[in-house]
Amino acid sequence: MEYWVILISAVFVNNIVLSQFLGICPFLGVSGKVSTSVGMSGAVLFVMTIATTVTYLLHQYLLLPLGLDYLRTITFILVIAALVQMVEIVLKKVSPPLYQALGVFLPLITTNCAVLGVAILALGLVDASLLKAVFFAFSSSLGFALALILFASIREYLELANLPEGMKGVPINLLVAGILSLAFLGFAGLV
Amino acid sequence: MTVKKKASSLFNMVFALFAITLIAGISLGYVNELTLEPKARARLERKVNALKNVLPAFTNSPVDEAVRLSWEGAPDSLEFYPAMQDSTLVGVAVTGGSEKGYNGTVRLLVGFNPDGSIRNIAVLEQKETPGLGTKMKGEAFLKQFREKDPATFDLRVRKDGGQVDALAGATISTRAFAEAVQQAYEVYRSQMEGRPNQTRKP
Amino acid sequence: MGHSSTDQQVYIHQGVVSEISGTTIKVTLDADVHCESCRAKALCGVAESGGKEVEITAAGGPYRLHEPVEVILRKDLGQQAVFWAYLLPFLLMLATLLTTSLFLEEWAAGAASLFILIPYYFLVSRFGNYFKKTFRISLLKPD
Amino acid sequence: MKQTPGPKENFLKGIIKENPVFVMLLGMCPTLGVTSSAYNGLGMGVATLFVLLMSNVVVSLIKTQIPAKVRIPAFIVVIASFVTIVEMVLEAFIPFLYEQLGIFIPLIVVNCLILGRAEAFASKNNLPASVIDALGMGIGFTLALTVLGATREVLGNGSLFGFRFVPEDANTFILFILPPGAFIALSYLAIAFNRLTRKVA
Amino acid sequence: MDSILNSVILLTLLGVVAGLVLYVVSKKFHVHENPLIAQVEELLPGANCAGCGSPGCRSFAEKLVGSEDISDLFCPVGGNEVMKWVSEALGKEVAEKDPTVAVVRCQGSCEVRPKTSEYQGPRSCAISALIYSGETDCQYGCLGDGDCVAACSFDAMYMDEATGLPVVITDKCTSCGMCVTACPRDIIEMRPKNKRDLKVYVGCLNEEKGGLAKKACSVACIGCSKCIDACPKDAITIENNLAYIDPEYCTLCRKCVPVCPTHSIIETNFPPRKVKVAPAPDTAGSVTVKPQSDA
Amino acid sequence: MESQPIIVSASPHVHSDRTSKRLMYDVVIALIPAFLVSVYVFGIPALITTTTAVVSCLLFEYLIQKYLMKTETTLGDGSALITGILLAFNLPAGLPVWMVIAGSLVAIGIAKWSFGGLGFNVFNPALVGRVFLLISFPVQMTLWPMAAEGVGPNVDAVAGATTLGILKEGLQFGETMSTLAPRIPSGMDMLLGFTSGSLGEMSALALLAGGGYLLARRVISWHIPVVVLATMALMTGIFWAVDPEHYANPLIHLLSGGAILGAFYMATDLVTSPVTRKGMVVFAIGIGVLTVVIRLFGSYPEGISFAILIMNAFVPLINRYFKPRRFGSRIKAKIV
Amino acid sequence: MLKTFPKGGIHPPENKLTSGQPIRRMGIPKTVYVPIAQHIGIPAEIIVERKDKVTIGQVIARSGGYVSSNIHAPVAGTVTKLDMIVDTSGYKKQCIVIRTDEKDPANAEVPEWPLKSEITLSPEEILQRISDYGIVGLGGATFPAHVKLHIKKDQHLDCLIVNGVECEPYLTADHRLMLEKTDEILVGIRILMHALGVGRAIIGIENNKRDAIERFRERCPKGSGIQIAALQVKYPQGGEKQLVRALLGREVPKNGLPLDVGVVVHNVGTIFAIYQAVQHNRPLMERVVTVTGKHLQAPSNFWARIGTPIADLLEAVGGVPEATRKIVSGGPMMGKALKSTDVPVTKGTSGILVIGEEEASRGEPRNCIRCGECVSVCPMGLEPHLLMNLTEKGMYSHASNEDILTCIECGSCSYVCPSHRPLLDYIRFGKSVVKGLTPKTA
Ligand SMILES: Cc1cc2nc3c(=O)[nH]c(=O)nc-3n(C[C@H](O)[C@H](O)[C@H](O)COP(=O)(O)O)c2cc1C
Ligand SMILES: Cc1cc2nc3c(=O)[nH]c(=O)nc-3n(C[C@H](O)[C@H](O)[C@H](O)COP(=O)(O)O)c2cc1C
Ligand SMILES: Cc1cc2nc3c(=O)[nH]c(=O)nc-3n(C[C@H](O)[C@H](O)[C@H](O)COP(=O)(O)O)c2cc1C
Ligand SMILES: Cc1cc2nc3c(=O)[nH]c(=O)nc-3n(C[C@H](O)[C@H](O)[C@H](O)CO)c2cc1C
Ligand code: SF4
Ligand code: SF4
Ligand code: SF4
Ligand code: SF4
Ligand code: FES
Repeated sequence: MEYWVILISAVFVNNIVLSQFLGICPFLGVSGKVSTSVGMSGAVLFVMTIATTVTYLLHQYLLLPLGLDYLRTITFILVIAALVQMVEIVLKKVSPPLYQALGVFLPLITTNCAVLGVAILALGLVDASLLKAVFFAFSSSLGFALALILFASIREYLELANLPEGMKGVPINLLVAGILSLAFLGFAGLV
Repeated sequence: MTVKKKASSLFNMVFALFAITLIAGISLGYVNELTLEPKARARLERKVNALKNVLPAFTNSPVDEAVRLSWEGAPDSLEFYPAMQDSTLVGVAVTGGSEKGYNGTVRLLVGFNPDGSIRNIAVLEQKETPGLGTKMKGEAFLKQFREKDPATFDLRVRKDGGQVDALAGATISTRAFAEAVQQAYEVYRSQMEGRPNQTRKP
Repeated sequence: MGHSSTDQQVYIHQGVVSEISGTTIKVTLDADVHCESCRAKALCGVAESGGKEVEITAAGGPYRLHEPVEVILRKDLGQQAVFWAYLLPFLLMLATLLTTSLFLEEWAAGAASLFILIPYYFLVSRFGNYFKKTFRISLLKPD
Repeated sequence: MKQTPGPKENFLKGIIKENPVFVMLLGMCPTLGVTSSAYNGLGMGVATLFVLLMSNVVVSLIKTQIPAKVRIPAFIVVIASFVTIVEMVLEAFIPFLYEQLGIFIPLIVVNCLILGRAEAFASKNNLPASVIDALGMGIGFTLALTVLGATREVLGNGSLFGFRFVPEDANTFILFILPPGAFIALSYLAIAFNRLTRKVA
Repeated sequence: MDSILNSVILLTLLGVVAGLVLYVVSKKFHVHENPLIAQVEELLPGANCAGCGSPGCRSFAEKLVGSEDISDLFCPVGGNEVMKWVSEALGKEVAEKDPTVAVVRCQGSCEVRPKTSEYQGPRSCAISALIYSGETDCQYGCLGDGDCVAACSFDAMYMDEATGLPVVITDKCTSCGMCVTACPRDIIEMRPKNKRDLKVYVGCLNEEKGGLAKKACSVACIGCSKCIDACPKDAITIENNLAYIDPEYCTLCRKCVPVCPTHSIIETNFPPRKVKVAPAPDTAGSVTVKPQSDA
Repeated sequence: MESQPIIVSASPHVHSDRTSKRLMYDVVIALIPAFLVSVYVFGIPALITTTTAVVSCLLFEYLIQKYLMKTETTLGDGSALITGILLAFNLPAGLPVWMVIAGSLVAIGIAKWSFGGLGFNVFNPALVGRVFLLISFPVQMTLWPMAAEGVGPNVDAVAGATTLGILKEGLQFGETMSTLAPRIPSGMDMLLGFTSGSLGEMSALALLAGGGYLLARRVISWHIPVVVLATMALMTGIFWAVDPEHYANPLIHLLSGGAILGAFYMATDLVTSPVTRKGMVVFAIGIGVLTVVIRLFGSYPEGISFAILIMNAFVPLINRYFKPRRFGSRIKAKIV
Repeated sequence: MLKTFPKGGIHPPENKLTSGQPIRRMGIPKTVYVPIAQHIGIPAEIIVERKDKVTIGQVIARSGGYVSSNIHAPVAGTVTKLDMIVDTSGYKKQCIVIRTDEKDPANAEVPEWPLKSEITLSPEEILQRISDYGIVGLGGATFPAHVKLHIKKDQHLDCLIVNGVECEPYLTADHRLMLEKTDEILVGIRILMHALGVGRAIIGIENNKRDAIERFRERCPKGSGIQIAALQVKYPQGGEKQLVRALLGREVPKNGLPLDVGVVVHNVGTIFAIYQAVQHNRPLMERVVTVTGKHLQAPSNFWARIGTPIADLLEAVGGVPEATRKIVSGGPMMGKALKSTDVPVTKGTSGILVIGEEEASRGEPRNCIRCGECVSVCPMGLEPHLLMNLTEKGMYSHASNEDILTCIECGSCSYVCPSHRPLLDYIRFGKSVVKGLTPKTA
């Protein structure tokens, strides 16, 4: 698979949120402000990349040779959980002011199923390599960012709408996601 | 509501985790041992089922005797599965593919009778539009290929001058399908040329 | 809720004073306002470290323990922090991976790209003063 | 002021008042991702129910032995183990479902529902209560997924649990078995559920 | 067997490493969440009405826990009962407040107060008050666009379509005071709510001299001071041609009510009088109301 | 003066005579020529489809307002009428009636009223309805009917596939523009409407006439339609210049499919397009680029519906970043 | 191409019915009602009592602070009452009621004062005179002129702009004044230039008043530093920020004043009042008022004493017609609708507009269709539809971020909105909340 195919596919055609259904919780839950979602996208970009790098190596050079690929799920989740915490510790250690600024700005960097999902999906790429896996993680987080930022802006906008009582909150968010996903079907066949 | 917990000393923590992972490791390893065989069987079955679908009854293990070959114009390797009944070749299953489906790849497994006519076709992979292109899996469509010899049956859509009846509204998928069959047929021909007598030593 | 300032250029977060020692006070930040409405907040996030804290050298008025306060940060600083904390290391990793994979084995290249973060964070810690000056957070008592 | 709920309430709350899908919105990814048919929804629901039940049992049994600070990683290990077991069993014995659910089986690990119940309930309650809680929540989850799957399958494919009740060449709303249909169907089902439960209450 | 061993080794290794990492995390990220806050929040009614002055129940809980002296903090919705719980939970003194209820101090229905102009624009008291004194000639009375009703989050008010005035449903009113803030005319007052919800108050705010006031509205207080004379407890004062009954001194004897020449004094929920003096218009203050969707 | 009290209201006390209702009916008027052409070309089926869409849209609007929203009904404002007409214009003439009704339900119920009705919807209702149908019923939605007997000089060209369909299919299977040329209708036919396609997109000329009317009445500004078409022309022009054998020329692209219908009537929907001129230009460039990308490289022969829907989603962002410049925000005091 | 401001603006029908009507003098009213809050800022303090005899031009209420202004008796007579009376704000306010002494010769109609073009006072004396004689801006805002003319040391001023734009439909008071008092205004400008020490003045006049432009061009002495600029007809060109932008290309910063770009803007009426005060010792006691409306028998321009009941003016044009549905003090775009005709003329009353049924009723508001018309006409570059929405939803801090406070309340947005949204009503309310003047609930 070529790199541009991976990119177009992960961002538009098979957007991880809108068509793969990964990371729906933060998508629906934390995307109320555009500036926050931009920041959050940056964080997800890093977390996904580093997580995919580590898990890919772990899988390729430890699990597979040892015949332990059935431990994929449990090892991945442990590694990702610990990794995210490590990043936080390191940040806090090396630069408290930076860490604090992030704390004010970004409510949370969730390790959600998107990170685990992307790590697992990256293993299944056609003629996978580390570089491709990382590039896939990068593209996926771009897709996540696109969906998140679009969605945040629409939600800000809908705050001013006279939504019907029952539609408020989750239903309208799901509906917007649905129509967005419908529109993204137009990208079918680009890759 | 308050439950007495162990204190969070370093030792306690590490020990608790050690114990839990130990148990987890043992049990997972054990379950893996238990399911190793069924898993392999299930994987094999999926292939064999497809093969059974397109081939007559056989006694050998076509999967083990499969030939993989690379083919011009095919991105992945193609597979060639001979089916034998008591060392008589009773049929051959060949994979064939086309990139020209409505949404990309269409991959088929085509079963040939020893005389070169098509016995049956199974769809291995396709991403066509549900309700349109996906109808290629339907009996109504597949029926037209049975017992047709590609040597005489023009594997092109009628619109393009061939003999294949296109799916309604899915000419493109049909073309890709036909192309895949054609490819499988060519692989079949090329492989069979190397086997002049249609039998094989046991 | 989130905003109460008239200046769009700042980011405001609610929190509670959780520790006071001399002139530095610690504020535990409330979960994001949007999480607030989410019923699953308590259950969310596998590796969430719970409440976040910021430490502020306080100016202006005595603060009491558990007092609700507003923490204020300039918005562009937030984006800047994301850049230093996540984007730059990401780019660094990517660059290292790309260059080293030209002449190293895959696993080595991967490891290199991970290890590059060590000197990076070391550098960041060296520049502590710069960050300290840049990322100034202020406190406000909501009335 | 507040009385402790009995086992019946405990069980029912998972199905109605705190339905993990329609009310709590937990585990949205599998909810949306696998429900293109009632069968898949049911399968995913049962798999989740199993993991939830088992991990609630284990967590409630070992709760006193776990220091507070390694609670989460310990729970993760427990949950991930059961997920792996489910994964292996499905692959071995129900390969069709295994293929359909795909990546969402390992993702059961991060389904907030499971960790949430372990953390919020099982780690504080005794075994029977935890079992009931898990059953309630799990069944609530399963029901919701099945209903969503059924809705999508009926609208999108004109069938229910694979039984097609419209003629072969009838037109159905294919959209509902595609990704957008998942969002849209869940959106309106959530409204319907909330209306219904409010009316009942 | 090999596989089991491998898996055990790998997993335990990972487990221990993760355990160590998380141990360090827990050391570094110790959270000082005071459990009291959550506990107090549980006690509060959770209406998030802001009647206490804090934006929501949670921040009120934080305030309660954080402040040393909480005697001037009060949750009007929960009332004394909740404050008592809070007091028990925190071991701090709380103030006890007599329950109050909102009353509408204007009786200027369409019949008694003729419209002299027609307002066109958004139906909001605050907005029309920015433009002029209102559709009638009384610039003190109710504007009738229902900002108070909109502000009430307990459905305790509605607009009476016949009179064009808001009505408080006393049983539902939690005394949160949002309507008082919403009204640009200060029409609404919080008055004590006794057991049977008996009230006596002046239903007018018109500060103009008698004649002018009366011209604008036939039930306006004209400041004639007859009620002062009738009141045995000196509970009534007149300022700017307007009488006010101080609830602290008023004993609800109702002597002032019949003497008012314009019927501007309102009594509610009293048993019928033996001698029927011209009945006060049963507009505002009545509690027997037909439930009605608000305007 | 005695009889009626004097009116008091805030300034201003005068009002321009443009009303939103009139804007809407101007759009309806502008669509009449195209409608007449389609009735001429397709006959009764066009009439049935359009009537069904309009009636069902109005009906759903009425029912939803009356029974679900429980508000006053505002059928007269013309917006549901336009949605109905434009939905029909995006469907093949003679689509089964129940599908048309389903599309109307999606347009009015899901895309419009779930968001709170006129003015609050983020996505173009008619297009949501159309795309919903396209995805759900691809066969019927791409079954282009033949023209009525004896219509036009070139009956052959009216049968079967659309121009874009012919292009997509042909080029994908190794044909070139020169071998395809005989099957592509002439520019004149496309202008007049003797090709095949959705009900309302037939005649470029009729659509342009209506568009001109809208521009003249200042219902729409030129920014969106002109920039959409210019972007499309530029992009297809580049590809065509590089490889004329594998890419159709810009004229074919502009005159075929829904380019003009989309650019003039759907991308300009006031509710779902940006408010500032700058924003409109960005929005329109986005539509042009996406349309061409989908047409040339995607699965679908025509991409403008998707392009508009995707750009609809960008409108809040565009409105946020392309605000009018505040007076006095950039101080350029030049005191002598 | 004539000069104008670049962004936004509208062109409502001009309806200048009275531009050919010379300014009439109507008799001295029998009673005048002089409110003490006639200007922006602190109301003046009453210094007379009931039964006091007052002479014409006597100070009857003294400036109540720095941003305030003296108020003079517009007639000679007796104070009969200190009363509350409804003024243009729609509320009752303090006012001084004076019964005219018909016998007092001072009350006789003012003779035409001969032009006095020689400037004898020093700048300080001029400014003192302006302050003492109760001069406030007559362009609408009634901002005390001495405050505006007080230039601090560190402020640089290089141009006086005279606002003869009169962009409001219907109104012709400034137009007539410019035609009839051309020379006086030119002297007034010179007085101000002298007082402020600036060498340059520009009179901005919209091109629909060709005659006034010609007249000024004829009379304006060469080399006086006074320029006459014809402007394209566009509302709200009379707004000072727009006018400064149109004439000088300078943009007054967001929360700034014209002075920040070296300019002071005054209305022609103010200039004439200054001329009268400085050259003829006449405090501000009367002003030009256009009484107009399509249903009126004889729409006219008047010299009206401050305190004259509007009813008197309406009487003078043939009474209030049957069809009247709305009476506006000021022009149709920015004027205030009155509840009754008992309201007196004040320093800020530039016109009385009587509107019939066809224009008086507002259309039923409908949902915003985001057509962006309001955005494109807003001369301040605001997004009125957004501001209204934010106010409606109570998101005041957001509205403040969207610069709600910079709205000049010109009403262009409400004028054009095809959905009849009461945009300005909400924006005005939002502004008052943001400024902290109104409780935060709508
Ligand atoms: C939403 C949609 C989905 C489509 N899916 C397919 C498909 O799966 N397979 C296919 O061959 N063509 C598909 N098409 C292409 C058209 O149906 C195309 O016109 C058709 O292939 C050629 O028409 P015919 O088969 O009737 O000759 C699709 C078109 C649309 C609009
Ligand atoms: C508090 C305040 C101070 C002002 N100070 C000055 C000033 O120093 N110089 C000046 O030229 N105008 C000053 N102004 C007047 C304004 O520039 C402006 O002329 C007045 O508000 C009326 O303008 P408008 O009629 O365009 O609304 C001031 C206004 C206010 C409200
Ligand atoms: C929308 C708007 C329109 C205005 N139109 C005029 C006008 O036509 N003529 C005028 O003299 N002042 C007009 N003004 C007032 C001017 O902004 C400014 O206050 C005045 O010219 C200052 O002069 P003054 O202090 O002498 O009144 C307008 C103000 C606004 C906000
Ligand atoms: C210029 C113009 C274009 C319009 N285009 C559409 C359209 O493409 N689709 C639609 O459903 N409604 C359209 N409408 C009608 C109306 O704006 C639409 O129903 C709203 O989006 C519903 O909130 C249009 C209206 C105008 C004035
Ligand atoms: S009536 Fe007033 S005080 Fe009572 S609950 Fe409603 S808003 Fe609160
Ligand atoms: S009481 Fe006050 S807020 Fe309520 S309707 Fe009357 S004026 Fe409005
Ligand atoms: S009233 Fe305010 S918002 Fe409206 S156009 Fe004028 S300046 Fe802009
Ligand atoms: S002019 Fe009216 S309809 Fe148009 S955007 Fe502004 S408020 Fe909305
Ligand atoms: S289930 Fe929560 S993010 Fe996927």
